[in-house]
Amino acid sequence: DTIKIAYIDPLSGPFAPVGQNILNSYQYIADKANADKWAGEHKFEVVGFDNKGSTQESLNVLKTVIDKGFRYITQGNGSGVGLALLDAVNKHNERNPGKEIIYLNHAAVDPDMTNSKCSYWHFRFDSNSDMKMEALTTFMAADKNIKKVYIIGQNYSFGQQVTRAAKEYLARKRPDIQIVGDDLHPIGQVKDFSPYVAKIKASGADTVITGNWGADLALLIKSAKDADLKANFYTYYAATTGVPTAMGAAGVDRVKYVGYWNPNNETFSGKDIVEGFKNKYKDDYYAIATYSVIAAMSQAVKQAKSIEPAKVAVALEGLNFKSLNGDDMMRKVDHQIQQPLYIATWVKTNGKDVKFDQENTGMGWKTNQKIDSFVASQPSSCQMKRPG
Amino acid sequence: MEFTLITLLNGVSYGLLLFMLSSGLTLIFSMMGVLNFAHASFYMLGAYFAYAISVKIGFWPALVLAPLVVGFLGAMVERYGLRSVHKYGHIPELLFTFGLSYVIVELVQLIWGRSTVPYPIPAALDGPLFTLYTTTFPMYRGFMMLVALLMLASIYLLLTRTRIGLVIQAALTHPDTVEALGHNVPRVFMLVFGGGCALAGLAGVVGGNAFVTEPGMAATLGSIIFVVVVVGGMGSLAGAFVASLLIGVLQTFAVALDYSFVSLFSVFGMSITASAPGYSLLSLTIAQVAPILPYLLLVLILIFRPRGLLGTREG
Amino acid sequence: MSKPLVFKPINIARWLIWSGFAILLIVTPLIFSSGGSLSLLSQIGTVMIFGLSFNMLLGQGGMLSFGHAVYSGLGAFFAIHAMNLIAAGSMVFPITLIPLIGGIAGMCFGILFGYVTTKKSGTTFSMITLGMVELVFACSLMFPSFFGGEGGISTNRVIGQSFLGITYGPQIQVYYLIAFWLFISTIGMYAFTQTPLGRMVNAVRDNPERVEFVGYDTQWVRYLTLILSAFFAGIAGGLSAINFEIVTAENVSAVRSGAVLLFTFIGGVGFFFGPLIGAVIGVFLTVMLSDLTKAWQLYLGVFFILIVMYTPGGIASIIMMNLRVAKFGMFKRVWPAMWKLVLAGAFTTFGIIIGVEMLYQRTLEATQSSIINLFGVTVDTASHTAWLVTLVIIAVGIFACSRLKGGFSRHWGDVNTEIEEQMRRAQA
Amino acid sequence: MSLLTIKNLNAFYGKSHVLHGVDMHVNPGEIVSLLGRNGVGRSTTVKATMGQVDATGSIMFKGEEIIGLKAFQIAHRGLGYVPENRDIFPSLTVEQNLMLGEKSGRDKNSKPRWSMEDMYQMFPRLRERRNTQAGVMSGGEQQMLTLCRTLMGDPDLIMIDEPTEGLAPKIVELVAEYLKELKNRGISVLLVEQKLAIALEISQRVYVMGHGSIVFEGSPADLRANENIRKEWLEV
Amino acid sequence: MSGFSLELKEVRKSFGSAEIIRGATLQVPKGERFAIIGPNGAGKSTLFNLISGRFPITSGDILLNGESISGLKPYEINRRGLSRSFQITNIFHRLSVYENLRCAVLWSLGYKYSFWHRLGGLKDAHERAEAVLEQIGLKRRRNITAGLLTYAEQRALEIGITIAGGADVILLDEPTAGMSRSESDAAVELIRKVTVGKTLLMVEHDMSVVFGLADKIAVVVYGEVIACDTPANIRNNQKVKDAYLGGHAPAEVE
Ligand SMILES: Nc1ncnc2c1ncn2[C@@H]1O[C@H](COP(=O)(O)OP(=O)(O)OP(=O)(O)O)[C@@H](O)[C@H]1O
Ligand SMILES: Nc1ncnc2c1ncn2[C@@H]1O[C@H](COP(=O)(O)OP(=O)(O)OP(=O)(O)O)[C@@H](O)[C@H]1O
Ligand SMILES: CC(C)C[C@H](N)C(=O)O
Ligand SMILES: [Mg+2]
Ligand SMILES: [Mg+2]
Repeated sequence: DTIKIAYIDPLSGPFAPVGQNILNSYQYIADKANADKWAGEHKFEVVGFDNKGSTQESLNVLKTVIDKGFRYITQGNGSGVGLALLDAVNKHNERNPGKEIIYLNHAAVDPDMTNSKCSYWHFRFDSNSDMKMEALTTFMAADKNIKKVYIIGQNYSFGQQVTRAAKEYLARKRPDIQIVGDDLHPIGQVKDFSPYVAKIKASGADTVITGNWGADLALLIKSAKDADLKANFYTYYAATTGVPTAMGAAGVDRVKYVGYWNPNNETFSGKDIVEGFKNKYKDDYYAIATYSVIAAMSQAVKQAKSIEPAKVAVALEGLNFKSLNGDDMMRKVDHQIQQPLYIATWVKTNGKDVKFDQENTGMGWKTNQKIDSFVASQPSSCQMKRPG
Repeated sequence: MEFTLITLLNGVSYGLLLFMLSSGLTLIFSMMGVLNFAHASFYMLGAYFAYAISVKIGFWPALVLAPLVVGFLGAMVERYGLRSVHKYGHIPELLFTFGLSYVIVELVQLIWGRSTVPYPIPAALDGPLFTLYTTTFPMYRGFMMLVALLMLASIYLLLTRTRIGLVIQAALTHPDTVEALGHNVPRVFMLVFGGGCALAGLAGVVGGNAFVTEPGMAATLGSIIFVVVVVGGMGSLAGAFVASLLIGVLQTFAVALDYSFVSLFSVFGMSITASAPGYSLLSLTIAQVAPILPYLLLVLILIFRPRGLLGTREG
Repeated sequence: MSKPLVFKPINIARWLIWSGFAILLIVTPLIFSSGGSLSLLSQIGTVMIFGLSFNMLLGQGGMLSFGHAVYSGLGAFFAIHAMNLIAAGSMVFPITLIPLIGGIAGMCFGILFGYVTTKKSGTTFSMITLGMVELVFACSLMFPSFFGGEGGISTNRVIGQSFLGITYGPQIQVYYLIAFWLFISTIGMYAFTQTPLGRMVNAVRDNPERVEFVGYDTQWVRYLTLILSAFFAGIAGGLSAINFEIVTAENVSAVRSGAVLLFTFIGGVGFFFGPLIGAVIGVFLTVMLSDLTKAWQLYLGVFFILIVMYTPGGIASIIMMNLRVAKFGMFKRVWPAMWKLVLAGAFTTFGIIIGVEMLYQRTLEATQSSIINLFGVTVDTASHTAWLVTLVIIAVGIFACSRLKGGFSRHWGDVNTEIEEQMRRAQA
Repeated sequence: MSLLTIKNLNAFYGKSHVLHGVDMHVNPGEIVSLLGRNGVGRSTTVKATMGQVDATGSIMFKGEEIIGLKAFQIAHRGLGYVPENRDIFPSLTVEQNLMLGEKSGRDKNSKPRWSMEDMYQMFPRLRERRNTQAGVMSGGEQQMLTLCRTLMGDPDLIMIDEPTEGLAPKIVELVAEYLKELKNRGISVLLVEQKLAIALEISQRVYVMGHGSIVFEGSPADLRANENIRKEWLEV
Repeated sequence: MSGFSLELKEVRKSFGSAEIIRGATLQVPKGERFAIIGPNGAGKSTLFNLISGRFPITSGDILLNGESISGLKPYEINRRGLSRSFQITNIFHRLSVYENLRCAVLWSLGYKYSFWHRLGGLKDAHERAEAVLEQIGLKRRRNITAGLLTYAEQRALEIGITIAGGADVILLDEPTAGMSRSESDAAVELIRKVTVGKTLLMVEHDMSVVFGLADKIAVVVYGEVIACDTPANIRNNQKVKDAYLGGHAPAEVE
């Protein structure tokens, strides 16, 4: 049978580049899975639906795809949308027993989704922002040069979570570090970050932590370069589409990211996918959550011997599977993936440990540290209502 | 001190970019009465053309060619689109440009894709212009300011030294009569619209690499330039200039100020706790309300001075 | 002889139209009964109310508002907070009447904001409304407890006891709730056009200065109209809160305000029922089309531009023109030329759509594959023949159109001249 | 040879046929009046000549066919037009209005017959209000302004539509004087007038129009003598 | 209380630095028909604008039925029983002729801003509008959009809107401008008919209309009322002749 997954993310508007890249990634992996029979005789089909970046539109799309017979949806670009979908999926499943759908979350990382708002029908294949912050601060704690930190983020659920976690965790791990300022700016609207940079500079910060992504990150880093801000950037999303190009040489040695993968990892695992993807789409493969989703789903349907969501959900809970970053596990209590995390720095490619460049800039990510699953693991407050 | 000066400079240079955009809009709006909703789209076209040209033959030719191409496109839009809508009045004209903005974004994505294009600052202008205390002021920002000022001067000369402005204003209300007096009104309209678009294109050439050239760049700047035009006074170029600087500086400073009513009260020795009524309102910092300031200014201006800062006529 | 307007206690035609409307509302979901079309219909219903209320301002009062979503959006927020209060047990109120809460909230904000905006008219009015909507929208991020920040406020409409089996869980029940309110609101807004205030706002649209000299304060006329319009907008907002079970800041955005402007204009501002047509087309274009094709924005933009350029009266005016021709029994005369032109037009559109889809496949999806499935035919966008065929189709279509256009417009012109002549004679 | 010759002119507003074959001509240096009741199509004739109304037929000006040309092209050939509803440009000042009367791209060397100064001499009132916005001027002042504005374009034939409407009797006389003065300076005048007395006093020939075509042509004296025509086409 | 319907006391009005009305004083007794004549730009229309509240006065006072109306808004003045027409036609061009008139009567019949009455059910408004329609001779054009009327018909409608509300002080600004002889004769008849028992103030350049209608003529020159007298006296007033009438006799040559 065909497992039809509806990909509900922005395919038009300002966030389309990221949305399109991840859709391509999904389809590339699905093709691969189908060719290599990951799920036995079952096939995957990932169909893109444009939610125009809007919460309300996502709910419309959800209704449409349900109507079209999709039983699996996946979404990730924007925790705001994610929370709304989560809610809608819950309601749908409650009102339509026997016709349940599953929400495969590939990137919406607001911790609430696996804590206070956790749901049986939601599985997150990205580490949540607290986990990433845990990893990041662990890495930072070792760096004695860090004295003054400035936090800047987009003003929405994810950005707010990053700010909160950064303050909390740094206070715990390095009470001597001073938080010299924090800012939340409107998402996707700021064109000129120089005032923020001036502020950061005036604060005397040597380190900046930011959850910004897309143009918001690119512009921030560019402004920092223009004003000759000599601070290091610890980011979440410097590897996503568009940022490397905008960042260029300006970010070398100064920008780091925390994420679930780096193409320049110790064994270059996923090498063939990166190359094959680049050949096919002239673009970089970085969203390995797509790989994790398809791999986990393949294993789950085989285990469940059915593609029926109600059964697959049971199989997915607590599932151990292999992804490009190693051995991963879908934790049963909150449906939050447990996986290793990477911290990497933006440097010139050198053909040795930094083979793959990004967006043809001649620069790529050098792995600083791989952090094991358990380090970043977080307790969950989830009280999951399971059907039946 | 360093902070204040740098922020002021940043504000002024941002304001001048706004002016480059709004001057074209003002020109079109005041002369033809058309609220060109697609204006920011022409700005985007300017950036993309500049990118395409600079990849082939370099930045300096692009600086000249891209605005010309955009201006030509604008003139064509006027000739084959707006002109036939003109007779129905201003609302359909406005809506026409509104629809156009949709189409332009799509076409841009069709040609250049949905992601950011690498449109770099030319090497000759890359680098610091001067250093103020410890902060460097980029040369390119200086260049932007220079272009904006040159533009202001040349528009001013064009409008005061020629009769074109009069013809257009008159043609706004009585096109037939102006034509009967021997003026080729349609051509003048076409030139004005093309010219206005070319100005937006020029802003795109210098703004596109200062910031980012991507399909969303039009949408983000779209509404702020309307604020500028209205606050300055519809049809007043000087007004647009003042308003651009005002809004540029206002926005730049606002994001930098973390003061709220709570901090104000604490100056007077009163401390307000989170449990106080209206705390969420009182604790909003100026930086947090920064996004609404331009619009607040717009609404206040329209209520108390509907003509705008330097405008001469209402509506 | 002119026939003087006499007061007929029962106007048969009007009764027929209203009952027809009611029956249509009842029957439609029985025909389009799938879940997707039901939610589409529900959405259309709310947009219809919203559009009609917007047209109270634009069509009847000449007030071009860029910020009408403020009223529907704030109405929606109040409605959803009310629902959450009900769910929490701190309030008792039937869900059926929730739209009323939205309406009243919309009206209150109409009273508040309208006082400022309606002080001015014309472009100044438009600009203040633009500023107002941006202001409210920007505020939405500053007051997350009310607006719910980026993610909005969500609710569950299935609350309280079920009444006669109505829980509003199933979409069909929500549809009928919307249909009910649509019917009531339409009657209400139509009735408004037939009241002294409704007529005076027409007068204000035409010539505000003169209105002042027949005893009316134009500002009050505009203000009161805006308040009423905001009330209906709020009802639409309340309904959308029930329908989507979520309200986000987008509901109070300029984008939403712009959308209702587009839809209403496409439908036709000059006619009371224009927004109804506009809602159907608008929802179809933005919701359905984006599922079918990547190029939906291009189609939307181009379609809209064509409407603005060639039929600024909107779809309603096309319908009315044809009806008039039919009424005078001259449809037969235009029909032969018309169907040919329509056919040629459809053919050209067909060609252009193929071209556009192929182009999109080639540039944006090039990495996927060059194969595309169009109208059930597989086309390879990399092959020259495919492009050649497409271009030939377009060229033939355009050629045919330009050949047929002359004949059609001649017939059309003749017929309309004759009709006007007949009407003039009837007058004289 | 006549300066302006109109043959078989048919004109339309959209689809409504207003002029049904108008034939008339104006000779150099002559004042010709076009009379008729309200709504017979006198203004339409003038507008059609100026290219502002769709028309068929033939209009020869200085021996050249001008039908189908654009209004500004016609104006450049030396035809001036003063519209009946005083289309002054309300937001511009009086002086700017006059400036717009001058044609763009006119030959710099040839000296125009009229200067702004002449205009101010003719109507001192305009000088007094030269920097006022034209839109707030009194009805009569606006009428003076439109006339002067067209003269600034230095036409060889000027078509004036109801120049005396709303003017005080004294000014009406003045206008009549100036029309004669125009003629003395070699400019031909086609006058559309409601006030019969004036028209008959200053013009050399008159046309009477009825239902979209010319029903009478002759000298003022002929018209005075022809009671039937006057009864049927001019009075009620 | 004075017996005057309308009284101007030393009214002045400046636009910027230009003083247009320089101390105009005028008293119009109840029920009389006044004509105002004067050269172009003398300030006649401006005077109307001041009286009807379109512009605020700079100094002086205007009394309507003995009460000061200076500083009031046009609609407030209208509600006190003063109605005016415009020199440049000012009608509701997208409404039908009938609707134009109905709009004009609504306030005076007390419907105000009602949105709870059904227009179709307002018998009195209907009858008033129909009556005025009859008076101004546009019955046959009842359902035509006003913008499509001919110029003369629009002028008639302009008068119709002015009188429809039943105001007892009526200001007409060049009601016959642009009309032919016969039409203006008809207009004079109409005005005479509808202003019976009312106070009329009218600006006109057409001397036959002025002398045919007016009980008294006020002459305005340079923003001042230089004379106000019966037609016969005005005709022979040298000052008026110099300033306004010129060589021509008041009645047209025809
Ligand atoms: N824009 C228009 N659209 C349709 N019909 C028009 C238009 N302008 C004029 N008409 C009609 O054309 C006819 C002739 O109008 P025209 O203005 O030429 O008359 P006229 O002789 O100048 O009369 P008047 O004394 O009113 O100026 C009239 O019946 C009028 O109603
Ligand atoms: N708003 C204004 N601003 C400046 N000047 C004005 C304004 N309104 C009128 N005027 C001036 O006041 C003078 C009187 O104008 P008004 O319209 O009252 O004249 P009038 O007596 O009605 O003349 P006519 O008989 O020509 O209509 C004119 O010179 C005019 O330019
Ligand atoms: C795609 C990601 C950048 C989205 C972001 N992590 C969020 O949760 O909102
Ligand atoms: Mg005429
Ligand atoms: Mg006047």
